[in-house]
Amino acid sequence: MTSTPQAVRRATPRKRRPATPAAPDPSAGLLPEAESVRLLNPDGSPLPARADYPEPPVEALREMYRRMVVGRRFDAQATALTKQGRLAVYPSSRGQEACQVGGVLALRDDDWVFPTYRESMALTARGIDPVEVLTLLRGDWHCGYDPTVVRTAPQCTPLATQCVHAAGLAYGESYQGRDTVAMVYIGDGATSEGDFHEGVNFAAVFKAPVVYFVQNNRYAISVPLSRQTAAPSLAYKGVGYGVPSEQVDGNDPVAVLAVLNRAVAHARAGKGPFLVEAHTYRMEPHTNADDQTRYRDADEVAAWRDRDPIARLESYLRARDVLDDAAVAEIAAQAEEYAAGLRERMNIQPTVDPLSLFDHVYAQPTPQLVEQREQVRAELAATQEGDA
Amino acid sequence: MTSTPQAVRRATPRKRRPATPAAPDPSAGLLPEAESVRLLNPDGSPLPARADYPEPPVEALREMYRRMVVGRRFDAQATALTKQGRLAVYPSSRGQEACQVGGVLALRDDDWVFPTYRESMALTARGIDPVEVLTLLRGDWHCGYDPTVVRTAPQCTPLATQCVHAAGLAYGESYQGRDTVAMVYIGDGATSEGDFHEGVNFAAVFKAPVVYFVQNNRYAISVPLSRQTAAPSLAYKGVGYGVPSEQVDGNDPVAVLAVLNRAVAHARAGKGPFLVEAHTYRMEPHTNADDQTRYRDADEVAAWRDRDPIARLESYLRARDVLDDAAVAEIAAQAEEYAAGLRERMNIQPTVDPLSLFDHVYAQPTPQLVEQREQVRAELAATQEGDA
Amino acid sequence: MATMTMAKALNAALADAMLDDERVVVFGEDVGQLGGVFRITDGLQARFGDKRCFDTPLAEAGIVGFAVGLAMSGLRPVVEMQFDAFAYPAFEQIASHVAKLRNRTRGALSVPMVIRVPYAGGIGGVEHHCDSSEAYYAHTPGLKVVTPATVADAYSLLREAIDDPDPVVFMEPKKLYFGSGEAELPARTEPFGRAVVRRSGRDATLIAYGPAVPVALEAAEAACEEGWDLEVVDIRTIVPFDDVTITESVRRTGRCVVVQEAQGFAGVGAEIAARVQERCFHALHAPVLRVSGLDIPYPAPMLEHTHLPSVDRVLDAVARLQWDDQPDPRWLTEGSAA
Amino acid sequence: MATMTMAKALNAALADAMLDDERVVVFGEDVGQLGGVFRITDGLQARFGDKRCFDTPLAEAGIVGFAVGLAMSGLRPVVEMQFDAFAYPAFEQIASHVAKLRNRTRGALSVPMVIRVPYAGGIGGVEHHCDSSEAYYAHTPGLKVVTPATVADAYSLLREAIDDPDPVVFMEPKKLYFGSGEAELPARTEPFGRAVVRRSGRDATLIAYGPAVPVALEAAEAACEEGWDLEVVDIRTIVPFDDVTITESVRRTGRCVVVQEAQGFAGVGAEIAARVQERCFHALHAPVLRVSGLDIPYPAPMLEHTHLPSVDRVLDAVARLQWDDQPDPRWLTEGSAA
Ligand SMILES: Cc1ncc(C[n+]2csc(CCOP(=O)(O)OP(=O)(O)O)c2C)c(N)n1
Ligand SMILES: Cc1ncc(C[n+]2csc(CCOP(=O)(O)OP(=O)(O)O)c2C)c(N)n1
Ligand SMILES: [Mg+2]
Ligand SMILES: [Mg+2]
Repeated sequence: MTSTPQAVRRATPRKRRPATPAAPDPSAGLLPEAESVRLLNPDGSPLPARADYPEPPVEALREMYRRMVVGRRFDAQATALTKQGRLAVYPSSRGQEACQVGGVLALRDDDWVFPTYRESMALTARGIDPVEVLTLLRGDWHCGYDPTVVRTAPQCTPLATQCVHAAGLAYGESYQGRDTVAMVYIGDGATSEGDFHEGVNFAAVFKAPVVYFVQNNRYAISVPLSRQTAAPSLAYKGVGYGVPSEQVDGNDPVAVLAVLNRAVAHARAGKGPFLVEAHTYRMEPHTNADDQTRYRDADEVAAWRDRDPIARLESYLRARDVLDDAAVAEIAAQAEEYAAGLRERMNIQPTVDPLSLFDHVYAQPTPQLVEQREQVRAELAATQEGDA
Repeated sequence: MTSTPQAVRRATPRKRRPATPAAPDPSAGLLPEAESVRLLNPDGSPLPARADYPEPPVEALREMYRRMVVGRRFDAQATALTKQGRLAVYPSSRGQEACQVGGVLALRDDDWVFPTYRESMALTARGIDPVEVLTLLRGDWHCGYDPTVVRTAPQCTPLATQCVHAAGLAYGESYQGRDTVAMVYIGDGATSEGDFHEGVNFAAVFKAPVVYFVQNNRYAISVPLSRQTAAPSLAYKGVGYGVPSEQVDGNDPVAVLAVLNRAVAHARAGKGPFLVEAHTYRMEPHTNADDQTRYRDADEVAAWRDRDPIARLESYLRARDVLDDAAVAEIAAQAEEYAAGLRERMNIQPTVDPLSLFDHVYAQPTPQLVEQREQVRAELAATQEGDA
Repeated sequence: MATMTMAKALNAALADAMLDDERVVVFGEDVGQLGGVFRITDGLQARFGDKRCFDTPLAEAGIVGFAVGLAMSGLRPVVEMQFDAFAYPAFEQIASHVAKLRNRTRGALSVPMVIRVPYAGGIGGVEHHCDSSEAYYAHTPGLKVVTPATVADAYSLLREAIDDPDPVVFMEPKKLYFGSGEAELPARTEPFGRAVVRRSGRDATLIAYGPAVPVALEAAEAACEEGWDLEVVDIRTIVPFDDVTITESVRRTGRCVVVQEAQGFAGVGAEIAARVQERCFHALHAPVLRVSGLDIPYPAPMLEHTHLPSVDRVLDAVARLQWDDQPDPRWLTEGSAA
Repeated sequence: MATMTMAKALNAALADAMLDDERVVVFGEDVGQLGGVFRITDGLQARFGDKRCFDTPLAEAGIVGFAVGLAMSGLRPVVEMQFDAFAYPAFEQIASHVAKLRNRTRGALSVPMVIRVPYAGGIGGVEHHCDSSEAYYAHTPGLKVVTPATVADAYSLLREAIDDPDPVVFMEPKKLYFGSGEAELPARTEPFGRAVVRRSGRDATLIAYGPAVPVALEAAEAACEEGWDLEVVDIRTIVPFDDVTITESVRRTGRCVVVQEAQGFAGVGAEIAARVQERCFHALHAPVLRVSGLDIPYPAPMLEHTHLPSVDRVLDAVARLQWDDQPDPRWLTEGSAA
């Protein structure tokens, strides 16, 4: 206990004490860079290379380009299908191609993807049958593909809920000795949900190999980012979970893939989750049913047209002589073919069996479901008789 | 579009580009200090004063001491009441007196407190009738005080849920032109809940004047902090919401009050919420019903005894000549009197009216409740007849 | 009388409430500039400013919990959950706080608010967008649960909900949003706690609410052909419940079918059937039957018609009401006393 | 036969399941070193290591969602919600994911798991610690809902729940945890979907589940004095539901009272009453009556006995079952046919 006369010591309040010895910064390695990582200028010209985010091999970039072009064509086709009444609804990801494709290119086939409703392009880029991808939006069932085969969770509409599933899946995989990584696609709006918080936190505490990949396209339907957060940017949420985080120019395909590659490597190495925020923009309305004129200016949309990720990568790859007119044309043709195949297959009305409604509620239907099934069967039989 | 030959440029990958010009740090002013703010050493001797956290007036510290002493005595009495069967259960906050009392001392009477089940001491320190505070734990009703009169929400057992209520209350108050501040008490464990995330985020987006005050006592019942978070510390969560944050030695009463004063001033000035994490320790089991030997060593508990907040403040105030033996004795006597009064009043079995169960479900009971009330009334009458 | 959609009537109710009561604030996801995905809040922000009608972060527990705080401060929040299943993240706030705060504090602290939930299906929506969730709320003491089936009720019940001293879960049948009906605004229909006979009949009573009411009415029309004169009762407010109107009707008709869109098991229709047989036992010529959605997760659009209670299914149930006063052979056993 | 508590039987079931099936992992709040606040997981971490039994961050949606992911990876999660009302933050995960994943993916992806919920009151717990929440789950297709009332059932049903290919909400009546009963472990009782007659009787059937079963049994004993020989049926698994046992019993006795602890409105008891009258109408001498908790938030400890269905309240209901074959005058009207 000291008996120094306090009045004296306090007379001249000192300034913030010098940090001696300088405490190590506990947030080191967790905070994102103050500005988005970028490896290409908007015009496609390269920026200086970075040791921490090495540029992906050029073959990967060329493949990325190809899938982005096919993806955009797919996306346009899907929107067209809504107009023809072949799809109930479609949320376009036009403008977000670098993210859509980058996310799946960073993964191995045996990794898992946790997509939202907006990731149709990502899933087709992953190689899932586009008709199966569109099942949800066509309305013949909820999920068209077999998640266990394509290692992709059903497209999630309840926002942010997949953040927690991915933490569990990734932990469960590593628990069983597999080095699977889980990639969660999530929007800016959904980061406000409690499940985002709980998911990232669980992943961090259990060192689950998850990459949380926020496509910050600045809107949640009509609600702008400023109504989601007052944070410097969403990537600043990572430090609060002890999760290293980065922000990247989401319309710079090279940077997106470079950052995601590092994030995936980090997760696969057993270092736990990684949070990536990609700054991007959706060029279309929220879905075909949305009226974007109510909440954003045409000017704003137009400005983003100049930052088109496909043009950007194309010009870079042309400059690096891995793309030329012929290759571009060949890829465009592939895209057309892809779209044509899709259009054709979607023209066939799917058959749905009302009695299948009872098949998957439980592994074995309950007696109550058996009873209800019998009732529906009788109704259908009566209707058919009536029709006959 | 550039046509620089890429192969050459890439030959010598450069290191991280120098940040020219240095981007302003977006996290400036939001991150906590790397180490807890502390103004007193554990032995009560003062550390250098700080301009950013000016020491509270000595009268305030003396009053703080008084309330901490009375609070600890109250707390011991409440624990004793569980042994006598007068309280169903009691979660002690012994060891956390600096936080319990500091939180309410930083507020005006017309500010609002959002407490958890652990804040009985804080509420009595705020001047709420201790019998009313203990109603919940005695079991005669859920909340014994009138929240609108004492500007204190009911003690919240569903963890973290009050974080959102406080955001709404504080926003509603400022919406109506009042400069009320809301102080949320929350534990370390509860910060893992989604409602913590949503609450702090709402407060930040709406610039609601809320102080989120985390008493990090290192355990959520038996679960240690390492199972709640991998973050450097909980205060690092603030930056992800754009909320300035600080960590403080929660057993240093002077620092706790200084930091909370600044946080409250920040909120009251219309600058939005502030997050404070106080590192402290509960010296008792989670509640009287808990068996802490299952999850922590006696050694660990003992080590914290040396960091007792009351002894620390007492020795500081004695050194500053605002406390002497007589004053200490006088305060101890006040504490005894307080406890005796409580004990006496708690010895009277409260009367409970079964029919009051129907009075407050709705402003007017539904016909269904009227019917049920009548049935219960008839039952009671029959029983009385039977007894007579 | 003017013809308008239910959506328009709800919008008018919100606007009129905001006009009449300064304390009313409207918020949620996309309710501002966009006017809500169903346009129920259309124009409110433009008219009343972005303090009275505003968008929030995307977090339903946050929205409802924020409303709790606002109500504590003296405001009257009206919040929108974008779709039925997206209110589930707020379930804890609704069940443990909204429903209980008045009771918890012996009436000292009340949190009057309206939680608007566009619910049920029949609109070709994808999964999680078509749940009938009314039973979860109706089973939670402390909440009032209201669901209009007519345009005039939509207006009147929403106004009453906003004025009510207690929290109200206001369930809006999505498939009725853009159907038209007659109403003279400001419409004032029967108050909370009153069911309404939408069609009088002598032979049996159909009891329905929300999206099932038009189905019941259509079935009643179709039943004329079969020679049945059916009464249709619209519950309107599930909590508080109107035993009087229902009991009066069934005691008179002696037969009853309850129609709801939600999955049947442990739904509101079960409560209604249980109450009716408790109160009308000696008047009943046949068991109270139920027609409801199937006990399955809401199906994909192309299959939803199989799930939804149809006119045919209602008529089938009516046909099983033992018109010859002979027991339904399916339920007949040795033990049968009849 | 050994005498043991239900808590011990549940603990043994977990241990035996972990021993028999490597995939079983147990987690939640305080389930590790502490062994759970009710000690149901006592010793599991010590015995099986902290990978098989572990504490999580304090977040219920997180716990259940994490279990979804673990189940996707091939493990068999058994999670503990610390108290009934603290499962509400997980409601979205339970209703929209756990319940629906199998159906959503046409059976390709199943998430077998057990969500253990210590529920109901009678233990002097404070608010939010005594809710009877079974109806919320029972009304959600895709979930099985199970609640043991005996020690042997606690063991057997929990083992079956862990082995079940579907998610099971396993509701444990807190007030029965430390009551003792006879069981020979590994006990194997009737499978899911079978109700059990706990006491045979001729005059009326009491149908109960979980915490209400001992009340019903006690009432049946007490009823002997009044000359009533009551049958008591324990539902055991609310979903799937056993119509056969119940219908058989009520058709035989001709009278029925349903007893549940939960608030009555739109509860499971309503479903049971509705089903019984649908299926046994012509055997019934009186309406199916219900005895339940009041329609109020769970009361503070000193008042809970008023809320809880008591033996007296059950006997009162039995007394109203029109033993003289005269209608209960309260329900009698001009319209009565009897
Ligand atoms: C829990 C939940 N609440 C609300 C919705 C309705 N909803 C669908 S998309 C959307 C906006 C999502 O925005 P964001 O997360 O930014 O993703 P984006 O659509 O921009 O890709 C909303 C509110 C939902 N699907 N789930
Ligand atoms: C939503 C919810 N889940 C679980 C519980 C059960 N519970 C009561 S206290 C507690 C631990 C809380 O720890 P912390 O937040 O650190 O506060 P402390 O008790 O240490 O003050 C738990 C898990 C609860 N009350 N609410
Ligand atoms: Mg977005
Ligand atoms: Mg703690």
